Order: sequence, then C-alpha cells, then structure tokens
Amino acid sequence: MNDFYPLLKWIILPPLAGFILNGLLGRKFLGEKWGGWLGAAAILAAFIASCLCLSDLLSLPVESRLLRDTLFNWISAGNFSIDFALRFDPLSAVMAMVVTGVSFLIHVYSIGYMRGDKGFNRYFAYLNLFVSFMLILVLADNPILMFVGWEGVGLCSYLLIGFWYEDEKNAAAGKKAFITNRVGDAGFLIGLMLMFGLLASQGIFATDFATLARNVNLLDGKIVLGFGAPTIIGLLMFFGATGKSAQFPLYVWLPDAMAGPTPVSALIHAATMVTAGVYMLARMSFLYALAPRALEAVLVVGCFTAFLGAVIATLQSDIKKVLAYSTISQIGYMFMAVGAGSYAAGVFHLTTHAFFKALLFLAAGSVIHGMSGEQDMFKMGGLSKEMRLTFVLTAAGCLAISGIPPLAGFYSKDLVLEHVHAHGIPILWLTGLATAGLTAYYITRLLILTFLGKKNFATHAHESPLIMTIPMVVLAALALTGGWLGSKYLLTFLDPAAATLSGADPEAHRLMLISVVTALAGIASGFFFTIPVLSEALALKFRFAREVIRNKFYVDEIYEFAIIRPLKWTADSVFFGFVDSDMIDGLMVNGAAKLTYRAGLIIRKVQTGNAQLYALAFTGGLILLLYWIM
Amino acid sequence: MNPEMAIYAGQSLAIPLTLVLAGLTALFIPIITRRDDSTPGLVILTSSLILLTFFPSSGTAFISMFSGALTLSPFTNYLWPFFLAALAFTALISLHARDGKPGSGEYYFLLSMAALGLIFMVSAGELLTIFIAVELLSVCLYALAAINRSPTGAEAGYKYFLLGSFGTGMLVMGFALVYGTTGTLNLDAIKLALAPGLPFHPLTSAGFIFLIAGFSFKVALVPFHMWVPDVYEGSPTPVSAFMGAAVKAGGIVVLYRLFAITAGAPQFREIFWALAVITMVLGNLMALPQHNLKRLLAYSSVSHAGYIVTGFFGGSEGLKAALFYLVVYAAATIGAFAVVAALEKDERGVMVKDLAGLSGRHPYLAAAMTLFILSLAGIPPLAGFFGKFYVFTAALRGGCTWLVVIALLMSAVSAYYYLRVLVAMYMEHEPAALEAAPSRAMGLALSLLALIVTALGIFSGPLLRLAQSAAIF
Amino acid sequence: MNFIDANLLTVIIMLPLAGALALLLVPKGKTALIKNMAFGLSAAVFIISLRLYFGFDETNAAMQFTVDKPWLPDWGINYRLGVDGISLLMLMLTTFLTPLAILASFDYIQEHQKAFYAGLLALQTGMLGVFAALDVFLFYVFWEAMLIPMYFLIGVWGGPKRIYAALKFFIYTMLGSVLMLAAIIFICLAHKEQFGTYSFSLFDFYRTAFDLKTQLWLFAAFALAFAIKVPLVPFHTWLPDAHVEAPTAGSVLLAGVLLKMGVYGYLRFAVPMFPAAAQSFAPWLAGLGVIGVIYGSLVAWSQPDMKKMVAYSSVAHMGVIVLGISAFEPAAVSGAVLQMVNHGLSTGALFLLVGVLYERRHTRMIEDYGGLAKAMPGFSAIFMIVMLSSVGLPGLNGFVGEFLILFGSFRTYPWLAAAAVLGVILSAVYMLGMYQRVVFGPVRHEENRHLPDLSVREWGYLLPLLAFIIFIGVYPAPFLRKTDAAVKAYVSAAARQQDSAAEGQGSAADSSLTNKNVNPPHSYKAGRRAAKERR
Amino acid sequence: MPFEHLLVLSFVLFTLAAAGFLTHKNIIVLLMFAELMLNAANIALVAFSKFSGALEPQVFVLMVFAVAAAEAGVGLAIVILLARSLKTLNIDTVKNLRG
Repeated sequence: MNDFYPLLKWIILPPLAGFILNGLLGRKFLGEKWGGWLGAAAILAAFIASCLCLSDLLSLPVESRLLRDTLFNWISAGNFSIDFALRFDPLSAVMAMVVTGVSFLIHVYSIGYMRGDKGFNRYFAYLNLFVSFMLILVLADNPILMFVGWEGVGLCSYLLIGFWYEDEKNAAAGKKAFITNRVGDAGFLIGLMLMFGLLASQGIFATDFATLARNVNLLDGKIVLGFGAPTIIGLLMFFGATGKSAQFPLYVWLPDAMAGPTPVSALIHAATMVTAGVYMLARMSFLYALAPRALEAVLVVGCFTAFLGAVIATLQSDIKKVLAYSTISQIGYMFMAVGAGSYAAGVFHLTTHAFFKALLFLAAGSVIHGMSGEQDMFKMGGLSKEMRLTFVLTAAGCLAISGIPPLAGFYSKDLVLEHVHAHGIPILWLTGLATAGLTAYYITRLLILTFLGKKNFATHAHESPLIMTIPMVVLAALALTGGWLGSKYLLTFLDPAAATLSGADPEAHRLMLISVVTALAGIASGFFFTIPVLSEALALKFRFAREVIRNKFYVDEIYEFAIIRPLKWTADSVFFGFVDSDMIDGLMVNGAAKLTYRAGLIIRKVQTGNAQLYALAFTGGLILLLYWIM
Repeated sequence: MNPEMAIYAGQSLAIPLTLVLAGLTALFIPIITRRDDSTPGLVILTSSLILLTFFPSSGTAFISMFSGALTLSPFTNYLWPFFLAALAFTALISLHARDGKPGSGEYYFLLSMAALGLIFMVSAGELLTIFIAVELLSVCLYALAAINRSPTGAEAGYKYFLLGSFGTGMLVMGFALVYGTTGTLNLDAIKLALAPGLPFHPLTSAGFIFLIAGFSFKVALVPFHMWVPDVYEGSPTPVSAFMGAAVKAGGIVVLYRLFAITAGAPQFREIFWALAVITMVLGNLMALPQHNLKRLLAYSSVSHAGYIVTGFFGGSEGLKAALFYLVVYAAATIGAFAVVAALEKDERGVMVKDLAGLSGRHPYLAAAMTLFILSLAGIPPLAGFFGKFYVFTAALRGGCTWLVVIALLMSAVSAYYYLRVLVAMYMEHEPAALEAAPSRAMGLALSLLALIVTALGIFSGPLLRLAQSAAIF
Repeated sequence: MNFIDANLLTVIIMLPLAGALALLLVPKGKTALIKNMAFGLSAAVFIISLRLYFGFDETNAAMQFTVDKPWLPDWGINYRLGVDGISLLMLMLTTFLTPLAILASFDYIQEHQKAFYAGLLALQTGMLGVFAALDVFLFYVFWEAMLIPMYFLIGVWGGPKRIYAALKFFIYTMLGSVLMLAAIIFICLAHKEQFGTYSFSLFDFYRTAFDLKTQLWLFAAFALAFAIKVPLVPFHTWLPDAHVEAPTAGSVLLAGVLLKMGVYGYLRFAVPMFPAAAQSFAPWLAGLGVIGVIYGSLVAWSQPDMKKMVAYSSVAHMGVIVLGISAFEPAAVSGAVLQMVNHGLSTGALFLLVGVLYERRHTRMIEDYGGLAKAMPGFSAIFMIVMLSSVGLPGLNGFVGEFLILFGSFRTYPWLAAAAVLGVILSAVYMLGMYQRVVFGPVRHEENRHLPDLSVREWGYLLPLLAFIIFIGVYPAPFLRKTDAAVKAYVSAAARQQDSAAEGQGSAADSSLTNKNVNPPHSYKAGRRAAKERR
Repeated sequence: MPFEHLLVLSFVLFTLAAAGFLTHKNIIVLLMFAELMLNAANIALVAFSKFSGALEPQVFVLMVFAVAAAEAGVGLAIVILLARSLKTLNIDTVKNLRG
C-alpha cells in the first residue's frame, strides 16, 4: 500500500493536456497534421504511465496491492470533505490498462478515419477529454469523484454522438443519450445520498472507498422503505448503472448513439464508457455483498437485457445498430456475472469484450469508410474480395464474440455462464445460453451480409489505409489471445481468493461443451437463414414477429407515449398553460390587481359630481358615527 | 411674564399682524399703481420669507394670550413657519402660473388671509377661536377656488362653499353641544371636564362626533372627503396645492386635538381607527383609475390624510411623526401640483397620459416630479418613506398592528398609481401634447422642494428633532 | 489609499452612486466617455472590493470591516455595515457582475445612455448596500431604494411589454416588503420594551426574544418578502416578465444578484431572528423550494423564448438553494451560498449570451435560430460550457453547489432532496433541448448563416465568467472556506430553537453571530432530535 | 320655556334644515338651508346659555351671525358666477367635475 504515489496523476494529465491543446490551439496551430498524433501521443503517455503504475502495483504483496494519491481537497463544507484522490488497485489497474490501451489504438485508427473532417481537432480534443474523464472515473477514490468521471464521460459521449451536429438527428441522439444517462444518474445520486446520509448518522463522514468498505456493515439492518438499506442503495446505484451501461430499461440511447463517428462507437459505446456500470458495481462490491436481493435484480436485469439485445440484433440492417444491440446484450452478460456474485468474471468479460467489440466496430468503421459512409448491410455484400484484411479481422472478431474456443469470447462468456449456472436458477442460465446462440447467429449474419454473398452496390469499395488496419490487427491479436491470457493471469490478479473457483464446478466441462455447441449452431443458422429464398419465406411467415423485433419491440415509442409526451403535455398545458399562466399569474396575481383596480373603478362611480350626494355621504357618515358612539 | 417672554410674545403676535398688513398691501398695490404685474405676489413672498426669519430656533415657552383664546407654544412655533413656508411656495408657484394672474391683488390677499386663518387655527386655545379661524380660512378658500371665474372654477367654488357651509352648520352644532355639556369653550378645560374613566354624556359624545365629522371634512377623511377631488381639480392649481398641503395640515392639527381630548373614550379611538382605515383603503382604491393628474393627487391627498391619522395612535411620538409627515407630505404635494401648474393649459390640469415623453423634453421637470411622486409613494430614501416610517412606528407603538398592516398594504397598492405617472413620463414616447416653459420662479420652487424631499429623507434627524420639541401639548 | 482602507465598505457602496451622479453631469452627446466612465467606475469598484476579499479573515465568524455611525439616533438607527463570509461572496458577486453587465450594454443600449449607466451604477449601490447593511432599517432602505433604478431599467430600456413588467416587478416586490417593514418596526419596539433602548441593529434584533406565536407571524412577514424576491413558487410570476422585458444588463443583475437578496434575507434576517419559527416553517420552505425545482424545470421546458426559459430555470435553481438553506445543515447551507454565486455566474452568463444573440438578430425565440455552431463556434463553445454549468455537470461550478445542497439536505429532508434530484435532471432536458435547437442542426434561417462570432468586447465579458465557472467547479475550496465560519454561525443560530423564546433575554444575548466562539456544527442527530421534538 | 324644549327645538330645526339641504335642488335654497342649520345650532347655544347663565355662548352666536353673513356674501358671489357661466342653479345639472 502506498498512500502517496504521485505517478498516478500522470495517467490522467496527458489526455487532459491533449484536450486543452487540441481544444484551444487545435484549429489554428496544430491542424490535422499534429492534432491527431498529439491526441494519440497523449493517450500513449497515459498508457505508459499506467503500465508503470501496474508494475509498481505488481511489486507489492498480494494483500496490499493499492496505490493512492491525494491531489487536493476538492469540496469541503460542513461534514463533507471530499478529496481529489486517486486509487490504483487491481480493479482500476485492469480498467486503466484497457481504457488507455484500447483508446490508444482507436486514436491511431481515428487519425486515418477522420482524415479530412472539418472538426478534426475538435474530435481529438473531445476524445482526449473523454479518456481523461474515463480515467477519473476508473481511478477515483471516492464515489463523488467517480461521479465526476461518470458524468464527464456522459458529456463527451453527448458531444461525440452529436459530433456532426449539422444533422438534427445526430444532435438529438446526443441529447437522448445525455438525458437518459441523467435519469440513471438520479438513481445513482440518490443511492449515494442515502448511503452517505445513513453513514453520517453513524458518525462516518469520510467518503473514500476504503472507509466505505470498512463501515458498510453499519448499514446492515437499517430498514428504508421496507427494504434493507444496502439493498435499496444497491438497487438505486444499479439503476444508475443501467443508464450508463445501456441496460433495460434505459438502454434506448445506445442504438441511437451510433450516430457518432464509428471510432467513437468503438471506444465509448462498446469498449469503455458503457462498461462503467459494471466497473461501478464491481467497485461497490462491498455494498452488494450485503444486498443479495439487489444482486438478484442485477442478475435478472442483465439476463433479460442480454436476451433482448440479442433478439433485436438479429433483424437489424444497419451494421452499427447490430453491433450496438450486441453491445447491450454483451454488457448484459457482464451484469449477469456480477449479479451471480463474480465481479472478476464480469470484469474479465468486460476486458475481452473491449477487445473484440472494439475490433468489430473498427472493422465496421473500416467498411463504412471503404463504402464512403454506407451503413446498410443489405447494400453491401461481397466485400471480402475488396477488403480482404478487414474481412479477416471481422471474421476473427465474429468468432471471438460467438464464443468459439480458444478465442477471447469463449473464455469469458463461458466463465459467466458457469457462474450463472452455479448460482442455481436454471432459467437464467438457459436464457444466457440462448443468447449465446443468438449472438453467434446475428454476428454470422452480419459477416455474411457484409462480406460474403452477392455484391449489392455499384461503386467500388476500397481497403482502409494502414493507419486504420494496424490498430485493428493489434486488437484482433488481443481478441484471439486475450481470453487465454486473461483466464490465466487476469482473474487471479483481480480476485486472488476466487481464482480457484474457476473450473471447480464439476459440470464445468459439460457446460463448456454445451455453449460451444450452441455457438456453432448459431453460426450454422447464420449461414442457413441468410440464404435469400429462405429468409424471404420466413419473413413472410413471421411477419408480425419480425415487425415487432425490427421495431425494437416499440420500446422507444412506448417511452415516447407513456413518459415523454405526458410529461411534455403536463409541462405545456397543465403547468405552464393552466397553473402558471391562468391560475397563478392570471387569477392570483393579475386577478388580485385587476380586482383592486375594478374596485376603484366601481367606487369612483359614487363620485357623481352631485354636491348633494356628497352632503348625503357626509350625513350618512355622521349618522354612522353617532350610531357607533351611542 | 418676564421680558424675554414678552419679546417672544410680541414677536409672535407681530407675525399675524404683518401678514394682515402684507395681504392688504398686496390687495391695494394694483389698485393704487394700476399696474398688472407680479408685485403683489412678490410682496407676499418677501413678507412671508421675512417672517420666517422671526422664529427663534427653540421656542419652548407656553404663553396663553387673550384669556386663553390664543396659545403660543413650541407647537405653534413649529407650525407657523410651516404655514408661512407653504404660503411662500404657493406664492412662488402662483407667480409662474397663469392662474395667479400676476396683477390680481385679491388673490394674494385671500391667500395670505387663508394662511392667517391657519395660523390662528393651530394656535387656538378655545373652540371659538377655532371656529373663527376655520371660517376665515374657509371663506378665503371658497373665493380662491372660484377666483378665475371660469366654469370649472365656479363649480369647484360652489361645491366647496356649499358643502363647507353644510359642514359649518355641523361644526357649530358640535361646538354648541360640547359647550353645553362641558360648560366651557377652552380646550384644556374641556379635557379636564371630561373625567377620565367615566363615559361621556351622550350629548358630549354627539357634540364631538359633529366636530370630528366637521374637521374630517376639512382633512378629507372618507366619507367626508367627497368634495376634495372635485374642488382640487377645479380650483387653480396653486390653490389646490395650498389646500392639499397647508389646509389639510391645519385640519389635522385640530383633529389631533379632538383625538387627544376624546382619547379617554375607547369608542372614539375606534372611530378614528375606522376613519383611518376606510380613508386609506378607499382613497387609494379610488386613486387607482384616475387619469387627471390633479384628481389623482387629490385622491392621493385623501389617502395621506388616512396615513397621518394612523399616527395619532402613537401618543406624543405619533404627534411628532405626524408633524414630520405633514412637512414632507406638503413639500411633495406642493411640488407635484407645481409641476402640474408648470404644464397645464387650463385649470382642469393635466392628464396622466399628457405627461408622455416629458423626460425627453423637460428632463429636470420630470426628475423633480419623479422625486415628488416617489416621496408620496413612500419609497426610500426619499422623505415620504421616513414620514411613513415614523408614523407607522408610532402607531405600532400604540398597539395598532392591524392598522399599520393595512396602511402598509395600501401604500403598496398606491405605488401603482404613482408609478403610472413615472411610466408616462419616462416610458411612453407619444408625441408631446404639452409644452412647458417653466419660469425662473417655478424652477426655483421646484428645485427647493426637490431638495427638501430628498434631504429630509436621508437627513431626517434635524426636522424630526424640531417636530419632537413641538410635539408637546 | 488610507482613506479607502479606513472606509472600505462605504467606499465600495457609495462609489457607484457618486459615479452615477457624476455621470449625470457629463454632456449627453459624449457617449463614449459615458460608457468608459461607467465601466471604469464599476471596474474600480471591483478592484477596490478585492481588498475586501483578500483582507477578509476567514477564520473569524464575526462581522468584519464594520462601520457604525449614528444616522437617526432617536430611533437607534445607525449606519451599520459589515461583512461576514456570506455577504462577502455576495458583495464580490455584485462587484464582479456589474462591470460585465455594463460592458455588455455598450451596443445594446442606444437611447438615453447616460441615464442607463447612471441607473446601473445606482442599482449597484442598492445591491451592495443590501448585502453589507447590519442595520435592519438601513437594509430596508437599500432593499426598497434599489427598486427604483431597476424599475427604470426595465421600464425604459425594456422590450415591448416593459411597462407591465416593470410595474409588476415593483409592486409585487413592494407588496411583499411592506409587511416586512411592519415586522421590522414591531421588533424594534419589542427590543425597546425588553432592553429599554431603540435599536435597529441586527444583533439587537437577534437578541430580542418572542414567544413562538409572535415569532411565527414575524417570520411569515419576513419570509413573504424574501419568498417573492427569491422567488419561490407561487410568488414567481413577476420574474419571467421582468426578465424577458429587461435589457440584458438588467436581466444579468436581476438574476445574478437581485434574486440572491431573497435567500440572503433568509440567511441574515429571517432565520437567525426567529429560529423557532424558522424551524417550524423550514419544511414548508424546503417543500416550496422543491416544488419550484420541478415546477420551474417543467415550465422552462415549454418556453419558446430563451430568456423566459432561463428565467424559469432560475426559479428551479433558486428552489434548490432554498432547499439548501432550510435544511440547517452546514454542508447544505455552504452549498447554498456557493450555489448563489454559481447561479449568479451561470445564469448571468446565459443572459449575456442570449443578449449576444439578441443584438445580432433581435429575437429571443428559440425557433429563430439553429445551426449557430457553424457561424459562431466561439459563441457555441462558451454557450455549451455555461449551459452545462447550469445543468450541474461535475467539474463545473453548478455541480459543487448542487451536490452539497442535495447531500446536505438529504440528512434533514430525505424525500425532498430525492425529489430535488429529479428536478435537477429535468434541467438537462430543457437546457440541452434549447441548446440543440439553437446551436446544432442545420441552419434554418438564412440570415443566421453569416452571423459574426463573438467580438473582442464580448469575449471580454464572457471569459471572466467562464474562468470562474470552471475554477469553482474544479477548486471551490477557497470560496467554501470564506463562508465556512459564517455558515456555521448561521446553522447554530438556527439551532437556537426555542431557547431564546423560553429563556428570554439573558441567554439569548450570547447569540453566536455576535460571538467569536462558534458552537460545534449542528449535527444530523441534533436535527433529527429537533424534528422529533417538534412532533 | 324650559331649557330642554329649546334644545329639542334646536335639534328638530337642525334636522329639518339638513333634510331640506339634502332634498332641495335649487342652490340658493340650499344656501338658505345651510344658514338655517347655523341658526338651529345658534338656538342650541342660546339654550345652553340660558341654562348655565354664561355669556360665552351668546358671543359665539354673534360670531356665528357675522361669519354666516360673510359666508353668505362670498357664497352668493360664487353662486352668481355659477349662474352666469352655467345658466342654471339646479344642483343636479352642475356636475362636470366628477369620477
């Protein structure tokens, strides 16, 4: 353990500097030539810094692997004292490595992908900013600082989704992402408030994770709204995670988020940001240990989302949308792992997923780049000849995600399913398995529609330049080997105690076999159902189901009509139209004013100008006074 | 009587006599010189200014003269200069205004006689003196209201006269009843005669009611106020200013003495309470929809009478506050009427909307009017606010919480009609309907009044101390 | 310098007024001189006020830089001035915003320039006076007097409905404050009864004891005046009208400073004077605040006019702040004070930005814009940051305040704080929606295609705001430290509970605000205990 | 005649005069009713004088006479002015100033 480890901040600072340089000076001084490389170099520096930190961390004994650094006291008022403090333990080390590593590759890729874009420097500024926020999220030593990163990555996601802001749709997608995330954040914040409030009532005011973990059992036995306090806090924070990690019911923003540049989708909406929810749950595992019912909910929601995402992915025609729903589904797996109690498995899958999904997205980007912006798979086909390298890399990614051994996806997914099975609810395990099959199916479908079969377009597609393909190759290598490496080193590093669990299940091998078979079946059906005649016949036969799935079960529409429209209507007609304009302003404020004025108008009528009447009033007043006095 | 006192008494008596002389001079100069110029006005102005220098800085003596008919006291030492100043300002405005008809000696004569009436009224020790003073004042004002011989002036004059004589009848009846049941005309003796704690004789009560009604008429408390808007509107504007500022003050003083005499009886307190409330409420409400500026100011003066009566409930603090209030209120009222006089084309005065764009054409006139209006509205740091503050503080001390709350609420309501004047001057840009060429006299009067209204706000201490020394009975 | 240091507060407060009078002497035609003079003066005031800021001893809870000179000695009315941490920040906010507002008016105001700048400076005196007055009467005088320049600013230089808005603003505020005047007088008289002397000193007011019923009435009178100023729903309808009609500088100062006076009133007057009543009213205040958050946000969402939207967003933000101050929890109150500054900065900046657009296109309708990012990238970037600050994004100033308020008040009012979180989320809905429609998307109106980006002058008044928006977000500690002692004093004053009412004059005299020894912070438990006792 | 009777006479006369003032329409007549009110009050004064034997009320009465005369003089002048400019003495028609 090291509480004063100054190197830590050098993980965050380079990307931040990159952001400032690119943001302020970019257009005028750096231009395209330097801006991209500067951005990439910043991330590389961060990556190197995290490697150095990691090596220092590894040199520590297993029980006390923790590096901390407090930069300054951030907020201090009353009982609150929140430090800008960083923490580097195995969990954040893994995350930092993944984030900086994958980010670096994607930055390099972006130099090629974004070439010639008017907002080139802005793009890299945003991307650097994103990485620094992501690193703050990952390295934060207290939930509040984590929240800074949490919201910050949301902001960058908003900015990058709406990067091509001239299209209203892109800007709208960015807004949707931000607001949906904010809904989740409300849960996160309330959860934190509840936790801090309850702890403060026990005299615990510090907010760092270590203190929280040490004192979390003080919450045990506290009842809030009929639930145990840890359970309800856990649920609230998980609600926050569903927003950031695109889980049911807040997943709706992610498909729309594909409006951003494809490398952004790869980095933010596949590899890093969306997995923040998983990371957060892992970080708060000490809390969830006290809240089995909350974990149950995590498991169920993850399982449901995984299945739902996979089902919707099967019928999407936009190549990025398929990957988006696939991401939703895969993150569902991670939550299943977490829900089953194995944070290590969740983070393991997070890691492998980062590799292969980033690879798939970059490959998709390569295709889109090669097709000059086309995203509809039905307008592709036969690309394998023209984009050979991309095809090979995509195929590797597809196999990895399908769970074919010995690729990365196989190891992690299988571990997840194993834990779910061990958790003991068969239906969940079966759903997970079915999802695996579906995954293999839709990814094969993607591969076939894009690269194999008939060429459905007139123009010529071209292979991407080296600067784009090299990162993909690196990622592919990771996707191929990451699983094996991970299962060998990562799991023990993350969770030394639970390392033995893997393979302990006597049924492990059987389960493994089942899932491999399922994956193969999925791939086979992918080939089978993409035969044009067959797919058309099926489409006719299950028209209704097909429509429902194609339209994503109308969830967006349901939200629109059940929540947004009524809320807007309430705001427009009830609150503003009626309450504000008519009741408060019209009736109460101006009404009172008008009433007073009217009263004046009426009373002045008494003043008729007839002096005799005045005398009468005089007499009347006199008589009244006399009557009063007598 | 020691020599010092004698000198003091002599000096004091010289004041009314000089005023009479000045009035007569003003009356006769045009007849003698047969010239139609501003000499009479200047005579009144200079003589009142000279008289203003007569007053010792602290007149603490109580001198009863003519077997109690007149009383000199710190009280009169405060109010006499006040009336003289009001007279001076009115004369100054009249010098400008076409109503003043520079040559009309009788106008200035009547004005100075009205002031004389006021001077006697506040120093009266007896009911009889009060009666004579009131009549001197009233008869002069009847004539002043109609002095332009215009139809509106005639209507205003006849209304004032008719209702005034109706009120006089009431007053005399009141005097008769009070005298008959207490056996004396001397105010102090009357107070002594009314044994504290014992209920009044019904006829005594009735007599006081008649008196209260009669002086409420002069002060314009609702429902005895109804002549006020018509008369203020129809009279020559400087006369309206004088009525609003000085005449009201005289009435208030007498009303306060009645209040002080009857204070032993709770019903009388209730009566004053009720009069104050309905005056404030109705006066302000009726002012809201007014379009004629003079009429608006008339209603405003009605409501201000209500505020001052509120101060009665504060004992000697209240009197002090009321005395302070009278001065700041008078300054603002004369000022506001002076602006009307500077702008008006006929004696019906100026419509509020005619002021549109005044700030552009006559920024100083508009600025002065702003100060007067804001002072009347009681916005700090102008004097009007401090007047209200002292009065309401005194009333609260007297335990009249609700009265003060109502008064404060109504003064917030009054902001509406006062602000409308500012709206017209500064925020509406209709083409000019009124062109004014304020004379030097008017300019002087306005700047002095504006200075008073501002200075008495921030530095209200000295005048307040004067009022304090005066508020002894 | 010696003179300035010796009379620092007086100089700061009165210099603008003197400047306003001096401006009136400048010949009408010399507009450049008038502008420069006004800006120079207000900048000088800001620079002088820095001496205040840096000379302030933050470890000391007592009033500093105090002035106490008799004014109307008969009534115990003195010219008493002084600052503690809370008023220090408010004063700095005022002196900081005024030069920016003046700078923003250089092109906007074309008519009666002399009067305009004189009015702004006079307004500044009023605002500064309100924050520095330690004599309740003096406070009231400033409080009301400030209405006059603001009334003219709205009424003369405002939009089409300016007269209605100005009248409404004036009369609404005055209606609220006259009752406060009644209460002030009442307290002074009670003080005389208890101690034998007239005094309008704030500390003497603290000392004056009342039974609970009287306290409730008096508190209500104060609370109404401040609630109108804040404004709390349902007393808020003057605000949108005033904001929409006011010229940019007027809106900036109205939102930036005037609204704070309401909250400041609670902090300085209503609550410490009547702690027991405040304790029983607090849940209602907090409730109204939270209603304001949600209601204001929803109504803001349906506004087609940018200024009106920002006005309603102010209702929402001020609601959060009121929740903070009525929680009587140090963190929440600190957050509220900081949030007052934040709101002044971010909403001030928003109004300035709307003004930038208005000067170019003479419309404030969201519909009339769109796709501005292309033509005005600098504007869009600043707008983005300001908007995010208003939304409460971590890393920017808005978050720190909101966070402290929400987390702090959660200990006292869990449900209300949770509900306020929802309101905070709604702020993203309307702000982002507005931003998207104005800045993003295709250029919908041809005339917007070639709008010029920010000029040097516009950068000049936006960048300082931006700098503080970011600085406070990243490192709020210096500001929080300034307020710490004052906030603790406030919380312990509020915690005096019925002691003062029950024990009478003697013990109440050791009001912590007058003493340097501050009681230990009001803890969560104590709040709970108090709540229980109330039941 | 006992003192009370005089007083009652005074009150009755006063009331009648006031009633007349309030009901008649001609301004001259109103003026006369106003004078009648004064005289009714005078009777009361005289009655009290008789009751107490003091002379002050009688002085008062004399003063009232004088004042009434002055008042009537000014009043009639105004009424003549009114009659000249408005050509009417009906009180119901003279109401240009109102509201």
